[in-house]
Amino acid sequence: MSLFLLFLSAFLVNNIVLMRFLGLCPFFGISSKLDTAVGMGMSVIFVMVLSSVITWFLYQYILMPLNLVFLRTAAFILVIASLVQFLEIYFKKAIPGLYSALGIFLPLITTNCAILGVAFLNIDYGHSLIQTLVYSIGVSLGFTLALVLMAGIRMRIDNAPVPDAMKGLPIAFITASLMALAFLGFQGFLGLSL
Amino acid sequence: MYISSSPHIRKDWNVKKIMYGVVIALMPAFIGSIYFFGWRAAYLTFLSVVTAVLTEYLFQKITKRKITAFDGSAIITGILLAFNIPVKSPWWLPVVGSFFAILVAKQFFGGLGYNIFNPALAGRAFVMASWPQIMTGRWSAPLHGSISGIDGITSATPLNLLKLHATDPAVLSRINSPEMLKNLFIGNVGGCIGETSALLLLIGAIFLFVMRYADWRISVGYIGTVFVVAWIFYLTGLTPAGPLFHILSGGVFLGGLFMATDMVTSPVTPAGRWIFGIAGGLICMLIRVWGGYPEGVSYSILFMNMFVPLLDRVRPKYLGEVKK
Amino acid sequence: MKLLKFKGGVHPHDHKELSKSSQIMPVPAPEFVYVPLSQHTGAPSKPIVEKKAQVKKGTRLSEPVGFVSVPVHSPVSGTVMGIVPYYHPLGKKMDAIKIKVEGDEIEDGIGEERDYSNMKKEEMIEAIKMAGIVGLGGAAFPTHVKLSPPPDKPIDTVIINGAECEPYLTSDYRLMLERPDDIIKGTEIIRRILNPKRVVIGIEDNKPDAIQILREKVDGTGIEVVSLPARYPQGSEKQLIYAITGRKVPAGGLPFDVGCYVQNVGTAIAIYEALRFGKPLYERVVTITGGVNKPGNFLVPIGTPASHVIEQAGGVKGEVGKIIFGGPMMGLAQITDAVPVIKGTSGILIQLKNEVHIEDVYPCIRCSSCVDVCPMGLMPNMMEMLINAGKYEMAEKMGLMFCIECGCCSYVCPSKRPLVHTFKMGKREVLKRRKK
Amino acid sequence: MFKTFFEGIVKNNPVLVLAIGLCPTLAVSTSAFNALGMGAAVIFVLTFSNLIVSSFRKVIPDSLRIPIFIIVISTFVTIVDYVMKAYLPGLSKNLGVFVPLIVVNCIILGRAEGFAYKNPVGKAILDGLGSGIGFTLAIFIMGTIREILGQGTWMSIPGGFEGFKVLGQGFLNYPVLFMILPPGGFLVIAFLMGGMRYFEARRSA
Repeated sequence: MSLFLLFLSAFLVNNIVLMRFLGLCPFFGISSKLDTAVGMGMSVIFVMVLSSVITWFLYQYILMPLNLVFLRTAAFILVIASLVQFLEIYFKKAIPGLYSALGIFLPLITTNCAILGVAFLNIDYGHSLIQTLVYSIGVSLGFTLALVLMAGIRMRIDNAPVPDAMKGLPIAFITASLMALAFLGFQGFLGLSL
Repeated sequence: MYISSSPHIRKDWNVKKIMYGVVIALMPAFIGSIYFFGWRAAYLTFLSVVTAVLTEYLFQKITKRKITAFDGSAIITGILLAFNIPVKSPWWLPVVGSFFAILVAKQFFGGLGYNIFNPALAGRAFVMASWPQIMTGRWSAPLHGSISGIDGITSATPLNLLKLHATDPAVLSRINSPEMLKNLFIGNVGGCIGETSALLLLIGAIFLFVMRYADWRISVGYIGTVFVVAWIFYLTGLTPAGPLFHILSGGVFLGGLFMATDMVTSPVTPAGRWIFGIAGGLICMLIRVWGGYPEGVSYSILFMNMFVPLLDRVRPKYLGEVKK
Repeated sequence: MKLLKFKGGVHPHDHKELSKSSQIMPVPAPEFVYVPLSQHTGAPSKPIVEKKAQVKKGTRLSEPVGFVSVPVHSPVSGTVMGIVPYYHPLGKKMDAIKIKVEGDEIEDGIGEERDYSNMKKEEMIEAIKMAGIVGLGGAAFPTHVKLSPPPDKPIDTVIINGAECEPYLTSDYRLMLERPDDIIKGTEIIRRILNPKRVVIGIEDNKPDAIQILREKVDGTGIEVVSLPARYPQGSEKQLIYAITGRKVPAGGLPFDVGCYVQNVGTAIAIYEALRFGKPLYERVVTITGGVNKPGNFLVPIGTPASHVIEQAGGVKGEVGKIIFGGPMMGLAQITDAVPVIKGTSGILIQLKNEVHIEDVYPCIRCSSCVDVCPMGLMPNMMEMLINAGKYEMAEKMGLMFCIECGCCSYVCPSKRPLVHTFKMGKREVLKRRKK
Repeated sequence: MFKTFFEGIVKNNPVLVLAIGLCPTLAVSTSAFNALGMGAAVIFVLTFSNLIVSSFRKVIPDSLRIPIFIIVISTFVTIVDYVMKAYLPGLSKNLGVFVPLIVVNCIILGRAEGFAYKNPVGKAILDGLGSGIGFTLAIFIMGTIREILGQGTWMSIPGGFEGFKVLGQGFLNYPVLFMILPPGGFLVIAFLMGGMRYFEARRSA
């Protein structure tokens, strides 16, 4: 049950984008088309789960024992950057189908602060390995949900007579605000809150 | 001589007729609210409507758009917002809520027809987030009844009773009693201004369905799901209240009949409408039973509003469509 | 056999009471007639008469160009004044043969009864082609083409279309009342050519007397008469086939893809007259209705300007708002009353100035009425949004090209959006891009 | 030379004009003090990473520049993180994960790559200061608006100063709680951006 709660908290109640403000750049940047939003979401799910697990091992079994905790910022970002590089090369050679679907999004993921943020949060919350796994799955699914919803909504906004000053990013922010407002309904869900 | 493309005859209705039709459909509940809660209910509704129309008018004036503030849609938003706040709210609450609803949730998106979220619900969620102590703590009894709908228990609305006092045997024994259900159906209980009377809301909604100003699928899907899920939860012991209590209490009728059916913010395909209604009802029950708030109607609809553009993408098959 | 209701459709007031009880009256020839060379779907025909040539009623004036084309014939006797660009119901000027009417002579042989019982299939089809016969329901598709389906697509069901679902129009109705025998004889000819298993005459149930008469007449012939629920666009080919046979014509396909053949009742009479009396199609029944003093049904020589026909119907009572060729749902508004009646003109509807609908256009409020009524199951609101945003490919994916332009969506739209208009333009744009 | 400095503050304001560095802007602008803290941290990292990158720009190999930038930046981020934890634990707790996340803040990598790597040290420092102050200004305005409306106070410090009571007692009873909730963050930045564009359009019209 507690793992389920953890998942629910990561997925809905504390949605990473709308409630925690992580990963905003792709949320606003890659949400103008539905198919790219889905592709980006899939890539984030993949990379986030993988990187969370790797950084967890790195922290627990290398940085902690060697007393190098102060290096975690540099170590994590380098691990994630090289992981993304590695995946890109690997997909290109081994799974070209997946590469053509996700490949273009991979380089963008390095700068997605949600990936690094979740790696940090797993350490800060003292998650076990299984909790790390569940949490990163929940967060990345929550990210994908928000991104896909935003992409759907933006298709309608793009064809609406939005006032000039609000066109583009401002109205996207307003949309995000109202989305976050709707997500507030899950506050206190099973005792979970911000 | 006029030249125009076919067809050359048009059905005898228009946007204004629909909008004012909805306003008329809300009147029984409005008159009921005055009977139940006194003139302050009318006063707050009036403030809300005036703010809504004025905000829309001024925005359109300033941005040099066509003035459509009097097409009735702003009036609906104003009424629905007022219907969703307690009668003891300070006067500025409906004003701020209405202003937010029209400006942020409607006009910024391009005005009527383009808003993604139901403006009244967005306005309500805004005041709920800002002043929860008013929205959930200031209930008053109807002039001719008690807050909870059960004589002798006057502490909270029926839904609060369920959330906070569900372990009290005195409450439990009477929560599904015919007396309770009768009061809920008629509306003689505490609650937001326009949500208490299922009967009066239903009268208005039947008018809407007959005139085809609202889609019955969403309402049946929404209220039906609340009923079925509440029944299952009741039988499995997750909630002490029966399905009738759940659909009649709180805002299920107001939300399911008038807010989920808002044309602009609901799907356009029959299948999409079923999904919209059913998923909304489910979320409402989840929030009621496990959520932090006693009521989940407005959040459930607001949440489903986000899915509408995606539901619209599920295109029905056209006649003779060939699979490729 | 249980009738299937097609999805969607609308039910506007039909106003058929204006003209339904008036017998078909012949219209005397006007001073000049203008016979357009293109009155059908397909290539325009090529003229074979010179200026100053003398012609009689029924004289062939042109020859078809290619397979999907039919000739036109003189509806009057007189002198050819030349080939001039003239108004055409489709909205732009097109080449027409102008004839000055003199006398009332008829081409030799027309009207004499002949025996066609021994004619071969191909001979009959050729005779129908040279008689200039096209579908008289409005689309004006050459009949001989429909009668020659590809050999791998045999026809097993012939449907004679007496639905007449357009409001106001009563020309088919009057034909069914006044000439039921000829309709059946024409149907028999079609049956001989196509050899189907089943022959059905479909009539909307708002014309019970027509149903009754035809039911009596078909007795013993094996032809069925089916009463269809009155609902626009019941008379549209795909909807009619679905209602009667339960088959769905594949999107982008034709009726013969599902073994069906649909023909209007008027066309059946024209086929019979062509084979029995050698009479080419040079006149047709037109309903003149709406804001005229004496609405009625008239037998009009092809090429007669609308103004002349309107005069026969007692003239306009008041100020003209719109002159519509066809019914109010799909008809075309004309820029002048000089436009001539052509083979596809089933009616002329006059709307007075105060009857014309000019209303404020609102933004789409997503009421979904258009989705509910679209008989093709399309999503007009989405297609309109996409076309207005210039996203033609996406609109095409939504099925834009399968829109039958029946007008149901525009009819019900509470925001009064010009949906059909937008779709027509969108289709044109898609075709233009395909060519590139 | 000072053009570089001011461009970063107003004309190319990283947050309000270029819309980068949004995550910390929205996340920690619940109060003016948090915003200032975050701003200071960013100014520090930005200026020093610009300084280092610019100083060594001639010896950094092109192909390895990004990893090297990241190491430089993360070094300064780690310093800020530890200093803050030691001396301002309350602020550090409020800013949470967003302090170490400065390392992926697009502003910093963007300035290192786009400016410091190509310009002399003096200019690079001014650029870092300018962009940093621009960021701080934006986040401080956000924090001010959200704190005043959402809480009724200004510059309150957790565990210390309880803030200026800007809007009086009547308002303090009913602050717009919405503003310090997540949706309020999105709303305020939308209004700031929209407002800037509105006045820009009116000024140039």
